Amino acid sequence: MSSSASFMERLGFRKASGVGEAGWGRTLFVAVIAFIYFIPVLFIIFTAIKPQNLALSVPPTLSPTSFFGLIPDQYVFSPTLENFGSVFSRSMTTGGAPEDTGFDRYFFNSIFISSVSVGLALIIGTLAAFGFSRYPLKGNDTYLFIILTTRMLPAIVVIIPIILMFRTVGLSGSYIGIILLYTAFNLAFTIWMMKSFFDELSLDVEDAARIDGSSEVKVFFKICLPQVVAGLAATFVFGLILTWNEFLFALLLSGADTRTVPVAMNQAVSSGGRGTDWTLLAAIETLFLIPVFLVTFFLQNHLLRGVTFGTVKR
Amino acid sequence: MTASARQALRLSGISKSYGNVRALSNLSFDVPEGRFFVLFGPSSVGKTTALRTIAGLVPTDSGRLEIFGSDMTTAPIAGRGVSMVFQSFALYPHLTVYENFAYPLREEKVAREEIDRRVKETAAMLKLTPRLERKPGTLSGGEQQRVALGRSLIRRPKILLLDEPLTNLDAKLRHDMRAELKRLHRQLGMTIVYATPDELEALSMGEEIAVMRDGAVVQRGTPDELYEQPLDTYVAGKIGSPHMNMIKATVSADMASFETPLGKLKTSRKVKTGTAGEAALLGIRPSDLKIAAKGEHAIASTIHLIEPLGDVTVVSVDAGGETLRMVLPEASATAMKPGDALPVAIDTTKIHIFRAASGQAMT
Amino acid sequence: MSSTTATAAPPALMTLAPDNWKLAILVGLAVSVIAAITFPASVSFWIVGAMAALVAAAFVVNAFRRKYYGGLLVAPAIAVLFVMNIFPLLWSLGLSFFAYQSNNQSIRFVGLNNYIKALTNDLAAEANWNALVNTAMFVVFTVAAQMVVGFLLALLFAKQFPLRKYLLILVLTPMMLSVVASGVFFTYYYDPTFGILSYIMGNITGEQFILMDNKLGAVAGIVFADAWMWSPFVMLLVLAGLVSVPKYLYEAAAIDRVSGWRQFWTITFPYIRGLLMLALLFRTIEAFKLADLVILLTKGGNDTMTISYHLIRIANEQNKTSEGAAISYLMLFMVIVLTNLYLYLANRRSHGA
Amino acid sequence: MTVMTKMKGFATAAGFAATLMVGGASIASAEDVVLTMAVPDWPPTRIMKKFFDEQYKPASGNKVTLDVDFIPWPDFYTRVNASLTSGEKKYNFIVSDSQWLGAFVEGGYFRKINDLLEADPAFMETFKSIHPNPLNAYSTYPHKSENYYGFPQFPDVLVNFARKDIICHDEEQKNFQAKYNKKLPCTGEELDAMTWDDFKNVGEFFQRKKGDMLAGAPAEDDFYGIAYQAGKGYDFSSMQINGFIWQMGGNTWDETQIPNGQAEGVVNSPEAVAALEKYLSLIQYMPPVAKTGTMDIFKSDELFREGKVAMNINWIGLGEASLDPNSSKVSDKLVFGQMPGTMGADGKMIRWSNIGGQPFVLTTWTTDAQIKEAVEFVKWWLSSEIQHQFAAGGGQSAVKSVYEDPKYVTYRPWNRAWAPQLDWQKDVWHVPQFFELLTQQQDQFDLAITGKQDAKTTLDNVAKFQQNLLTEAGLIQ
Amino acid sequence: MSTIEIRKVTKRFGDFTAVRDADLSVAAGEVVCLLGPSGCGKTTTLRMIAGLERATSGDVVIAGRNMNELPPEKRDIAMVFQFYALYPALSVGQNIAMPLHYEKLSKAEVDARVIKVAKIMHLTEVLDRMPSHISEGEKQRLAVARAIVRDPNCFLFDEPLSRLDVELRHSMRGQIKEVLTGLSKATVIVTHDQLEALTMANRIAIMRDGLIEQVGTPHDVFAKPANVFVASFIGTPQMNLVDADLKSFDGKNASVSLAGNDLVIAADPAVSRLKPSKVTVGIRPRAFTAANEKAADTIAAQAELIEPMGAETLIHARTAAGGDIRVVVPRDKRVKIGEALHLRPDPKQTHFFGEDGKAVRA
Repeated sequence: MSSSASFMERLGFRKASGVGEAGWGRTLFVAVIAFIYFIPVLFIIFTAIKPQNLALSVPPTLSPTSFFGLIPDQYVFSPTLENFGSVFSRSMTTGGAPEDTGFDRYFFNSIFISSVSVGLALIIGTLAAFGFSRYPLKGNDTYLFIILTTRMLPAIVVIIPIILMFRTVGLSGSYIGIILLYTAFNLAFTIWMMKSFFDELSLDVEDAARIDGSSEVKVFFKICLPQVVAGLAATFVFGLILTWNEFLFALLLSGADTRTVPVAMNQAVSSGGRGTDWTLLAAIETLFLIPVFLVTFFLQNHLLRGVTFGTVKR
Repeated sequence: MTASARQALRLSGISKSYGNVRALSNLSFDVPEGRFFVLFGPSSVGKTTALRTIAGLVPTDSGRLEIFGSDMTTAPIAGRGVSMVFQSFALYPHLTVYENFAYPLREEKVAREEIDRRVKETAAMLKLTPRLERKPGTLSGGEQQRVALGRSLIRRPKILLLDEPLTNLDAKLRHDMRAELKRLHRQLGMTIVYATPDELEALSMGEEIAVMRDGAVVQRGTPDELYEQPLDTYVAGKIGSPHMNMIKATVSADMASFETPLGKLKTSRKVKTGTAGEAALLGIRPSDLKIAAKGEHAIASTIHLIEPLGDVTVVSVDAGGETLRMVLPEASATAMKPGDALPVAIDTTKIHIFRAASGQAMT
Repeated sequence: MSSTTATAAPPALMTLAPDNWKLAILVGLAVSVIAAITFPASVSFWIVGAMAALVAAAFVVNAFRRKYYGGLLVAPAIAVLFVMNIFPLLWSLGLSFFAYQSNNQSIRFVGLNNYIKALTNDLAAEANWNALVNTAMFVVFTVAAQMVVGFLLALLFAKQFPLRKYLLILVLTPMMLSVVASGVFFTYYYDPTFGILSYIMGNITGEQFILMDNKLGAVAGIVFADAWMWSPFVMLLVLAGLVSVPKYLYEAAAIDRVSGWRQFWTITFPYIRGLLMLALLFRTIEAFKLADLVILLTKGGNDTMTISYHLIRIANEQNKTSEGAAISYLMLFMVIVLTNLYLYLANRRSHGA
Repeated sequence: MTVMTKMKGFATAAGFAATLMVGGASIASAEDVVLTMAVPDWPPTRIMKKFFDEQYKPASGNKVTLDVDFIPWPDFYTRVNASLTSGEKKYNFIVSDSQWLGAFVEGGYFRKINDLLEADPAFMETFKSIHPNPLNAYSTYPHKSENYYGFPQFPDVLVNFARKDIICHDEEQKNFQAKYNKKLPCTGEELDAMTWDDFKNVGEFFQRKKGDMLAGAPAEDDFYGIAYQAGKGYDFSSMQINGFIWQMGGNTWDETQIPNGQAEGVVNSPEAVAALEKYLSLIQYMPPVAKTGTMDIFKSDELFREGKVAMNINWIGLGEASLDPNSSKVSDKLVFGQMPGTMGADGKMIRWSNIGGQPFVLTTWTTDAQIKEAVEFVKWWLSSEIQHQFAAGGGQSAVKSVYEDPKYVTYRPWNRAWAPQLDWQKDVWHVPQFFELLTQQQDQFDLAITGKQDAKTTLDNVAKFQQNLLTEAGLIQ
Repeated sequence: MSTIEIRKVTKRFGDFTAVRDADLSVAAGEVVCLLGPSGCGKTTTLRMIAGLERATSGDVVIAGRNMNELPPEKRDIAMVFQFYALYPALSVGQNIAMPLHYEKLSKAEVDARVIKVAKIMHLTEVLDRMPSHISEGEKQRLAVARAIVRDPNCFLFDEPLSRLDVELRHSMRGQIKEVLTGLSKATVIVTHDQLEALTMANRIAIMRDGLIEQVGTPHDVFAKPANVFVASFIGTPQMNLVDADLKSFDGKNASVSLAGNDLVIAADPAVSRLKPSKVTVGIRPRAFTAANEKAADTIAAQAELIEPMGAETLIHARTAAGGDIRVVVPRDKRVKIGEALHLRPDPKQTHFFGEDGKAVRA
């Protein structure tokens, strides 16, 4: 395999196999704990389907159903889907007609910016990771470490020059600017993750492809990449979660047209004359959670396999 | 094996170092077209590097590589007409068996129907037809090995390189595959360069064997030549199982008899290059030791260890302070016990004589 | 790693060839200097950029012709990182030696004054130091809480059991929430009048419960929210380590009659140590940057000001750009020292017995 | 997939991406004038946008579009500051908090409007008919000079929100009378007449535990008499404390006195210390969240709307939500009065308060064509008709003819307290150092509010800091 | 008395029966090999003895105690795992010491035991290295060392040599055998390599598909295979197993039609039980002598493939019926490809198997 002990290896990663089995007893036990852990999220979701005037009721209303009388009536509210409608269209003035809130655009922006930038970071980072893995330089780890340090500073520090730079170049408020920024933001992590995946692959398989007549480009795309799908998925999920919820860059560098949901979400927080609109905020968050939840759920198998495979040395 | 065959492969003076480690040291050999050629030697002797050099996976430091007469020393991998089976099989783990087979053909832009035909034909030949849609990870070791073989054969390479292809199989399969490979070679007639550390594989399959040591060939020849005329103790020790018994000896004045701990041994030939009193090593193959028949000149010995190997039993005996291994048929060893006395006879016509100092054969 | 073909000789210095990067650098430098002198910044910026692109292109062509695939593969990433990270970092490093306020575009060289002010000015230095101490406290508490909770959660999920997949995603969800939303909801959970926490505590003790009215409570509230959100991250990594422990090691330990405690330290822990360290590294870096939850929950009140929020106020609200840059470079210096120390320790431990 | 189809796919994707990226930046032509406006997202700005879309017909015949960027309040300043300092030159109009004037005028972002006013006497007349207190606060830099920069967008003052179902309840009236020998205020006029001591009495009187009798029924939850802002964020305590200081004879650093005005000795004068002590002494009667330093204007409003408080001092701008039964449990039980005052030695009430609300300003890169249309728009906006409509829709007007119109008090229940309050408005600093002054002061006030230090130390710290900073900046000699 | 005894042990995983009614006893000082192809249940059997799997039914008795309900740590056994199961975070010395912690010995005692065992297994030089930094052979020896540092009831080895290369395997076979002889404990070794089993075991239990097919000494299983499977599994090259028609048997000579030849061959009297029927005739490759011409007791075949094996040569010969017969001849006997051979099987080494595959023997 690779000749020099990698950074990961020095951290002590080793080979994987075997998971124990447990029965329904464990399921029950874990379910209780997972549920407790999930309660704050569940509360947000329930708030999203609460009537607005119950959002701050004391005692708090906890459930949309009494579960066959299990929960006392005072804690039960009758669910409504109105709040979700309000996310996209509601009256913005006293007694005014409902108007478009622009949230469809913000959702599109979030999805577009996150997926493009995470995808771009994945492409660029994967190439770089392959480069670092297969064409080792002296002091490889040092380069990786420098790449890592770019993540260490509070965002606000790089933001000052980036704002100045964007202003000079005219990228303020454009998709290109924010996407490039997020790409860079995700790059360090991507390179780190993907390099450890490539380090794991058998070099013989690549050589076999070369002997079978593949060019270097084909070896990469047809042989190496398909083998690290789990890693790509895991990296994508991590990157997505971080980018999806990123707030500060989005606030400072996106314009009205490129605004993402986390920024626009503040509409519901002290929305002028209305204080915090709890049900609206909950509805936005619930909707906003769905895409990343689904992506994570469907890539979950890859996620765990990816994390294991990628960071554990043979 | 025609004498006039073209040279499929010629390596002249190839050297290769990885940092301070010298993998190949002035390696030269040639392989006639159609030959089953074995590179034999223990691990890390440079076999794999030699194969990878031929394939073009490893650039050489110096030397020249010719394939069918043209200089391929720095040619790209793709055009060499060489394919290779790796020790690890190196199957494409993300592709089905079918796609593994089809891969080299797709790279050659073979038409779809032709690919299909050849994949099926190859699968049938290797008895893999029911496995075509499976991923390599779900196959047994033997099946994986056959897939690796099939993938190398399917594009009908002029030269096939096999890097310890049987090492990862279990014992029984290894035996069966030897004959299979030999049949395939005869059937397809391509040039094969086969690297192995297993002398049984080398002897049984190789039409010609090059014994390697420290990145260079120390002796090459047919299995018989190597078995019968090892050039030095290294080759003598590697070829033949169990290993040749080596007995310290001194050359006598008649140049044909030797003083040994077992007594004076007279060989059937005279050594021409030695001097009287020179220290020598006498190599006696375990199979050339027999239980002495009545009346035959025998060496008294005591049984030290009995290793039944099924058909045969290896019996180690102590004689004159030396331990000698001998191979006996299973039936004749069943009654033996360690500690028993055993009269041993040596077939003196088959004694190999080496210089103790250099290990070179004495002629 | 095959490059058996002979590489072409590099072109002579004055040859006009697309792979002559030496010439490209010369030309680029000359043109850039001239442009910087003759044109206004907004124009010369683009000219300098074009020159940089020219040099980069020459490097790429050179790499391609001579098959330096490694360089080619890494180039885009380096380019993006350079433009978006390293260049801004250098820029702000430069700024830290000037007196510059972004809302008032006057600029004046002041040397190390910003650093001196950050370290010695009796008002500024005290605030910085205070924020730094608080940040250190949050780093210790949040990371410790995340590690412990994440570790325990991972232990729960280490074995395969029915419905594991579905329960796991429940635990992962907090990480997916937007900090804005979850932070705001935590203000609700902690609210003494409306919040659930005070409701429950009030019912238990019969007395009014106000979590956030003292430093301990405020810190606990922030640490809890942060740990709740990010423990799943630690869990995921630890879990990956746990499932990677070969089962046969535990079997061997059973045969060798090794006690549970010793099993953990000699088998389990070494396997997850690497991932634990990785989690620790990433979470420490993030904890150093803690600002959003503080802003949402306390606005820095009850002595919970962190260095990151402090920087936001200085550099953004007060537009004291260069002063903020100086403070952040002091901080970066510390983070790098700490990380190196950490890496050194991590390596030493994995190499030693 | 062949190479060609791949290439096509890529080209399509790239084209799509490029369209998206370029889209959004549209360029105004001669006929089409686009005025881009950065505003906080709340009803007063939403109403303005609505009126514009529905009613505005430019006299020039050009097609004028008002492109409004509604930015959520919590991030409004951060976002506007980033836009301005990044030089993206995106907005023509910005709804700015009055205190930001100094920072952005000095930076060259806000356009002086004297020339526009002088070019149009009718416009000047309207402008001058704005009440001088809001005019000075919203438009002048340096403060109270003749340099004008902004137009009032939404003028705001603090008023007293009260629950008449509680305070007018017979039982409570009787008990209050018995306890304090004073009538518990019930009507708007009675509220107007309250002093801070009366306010304190209400706070003390109405502090009830869950289950205690409240207005004839057992309280469902803990109940409190009074609330006002005491939060660490933004200006969420200064705006209240300044009122106390001014009312009780103290002062803040006075920027109109530059360069002779001092901070030391003024900011921490004994009067100011006493005022702060007064302010702090009332906090114990407020809902417990006040002790955490997070009782901002939204929290006290929320508590009031949820029926946890009898009286709340808050901005009129937040009033609409109290009237909306969807967001308010007390929408039908409201009565409003002026903010409590301090009884002067002469027996007259002193009511100084810190003005709220926002002006909108023009940015310096706005083109002549845009300015022409912008002026037309502002004239339309300040026209009596639109100001009336705005007030009727939930806004406020500082234009004299409008707020003096008898109709005006009918628009909203708090409008009765509006005009008299205007006379008592002052503003904090407009200097570029505003944010430094504010954050340090808020930090110090927070320490006092959460009980970490006393009023004297607090104001001493504030004064020392201000003295240092302003001296360094050359504003104090 | 046997140290290890398993009685009617069955293991089922869901519908799949891994081990069926296995009976085996191992006496103190005896080495028994469980031999069989992969997936035959041999490892499962071993793991049931160790307590790593629970038997579905049946009894596991070790040192006279029924161990069915006891976990591995209570069974006092030592085991060498196929992948060695070295503790990667511990040095070689610490690995060896690991099983001793339970015994609460003093540090000096532990060190003494570790050094003693390290000497036996030639590990003294590498005691301070980490397992990842020692050679494959050293790893294997370390695994054994860790097992023999204790004084357990018995030793269990799971494929101990499968990861070593040819040469190492040869030498380790001898070493392990020597060490085991010195220990005199009941030992069970699982292997798929018959050579390992034949050289190391006192007795061999051959398993297939969860069933123990035959238990016997190396000589027994080689010379008297109980059935076709055992016959084919033991011996290299593999025994020729040729389908034949048993035409008649006169109590001494059997007349069979075999691979296109009619053959008269001396057979075990028990063959009479078979009557005329389909049989399988098993002949070891070394049991042929070459005749010069066709005879009543020769099989005609044509040399098809020749594999020199050093001292001997393996010939794959094709019979008239198209079957393949393996013949081993001494190297001096030169055979050319295509040469016609007349092979005379040695009746003493010819086995008859009935239609059920069972050997027919008196």
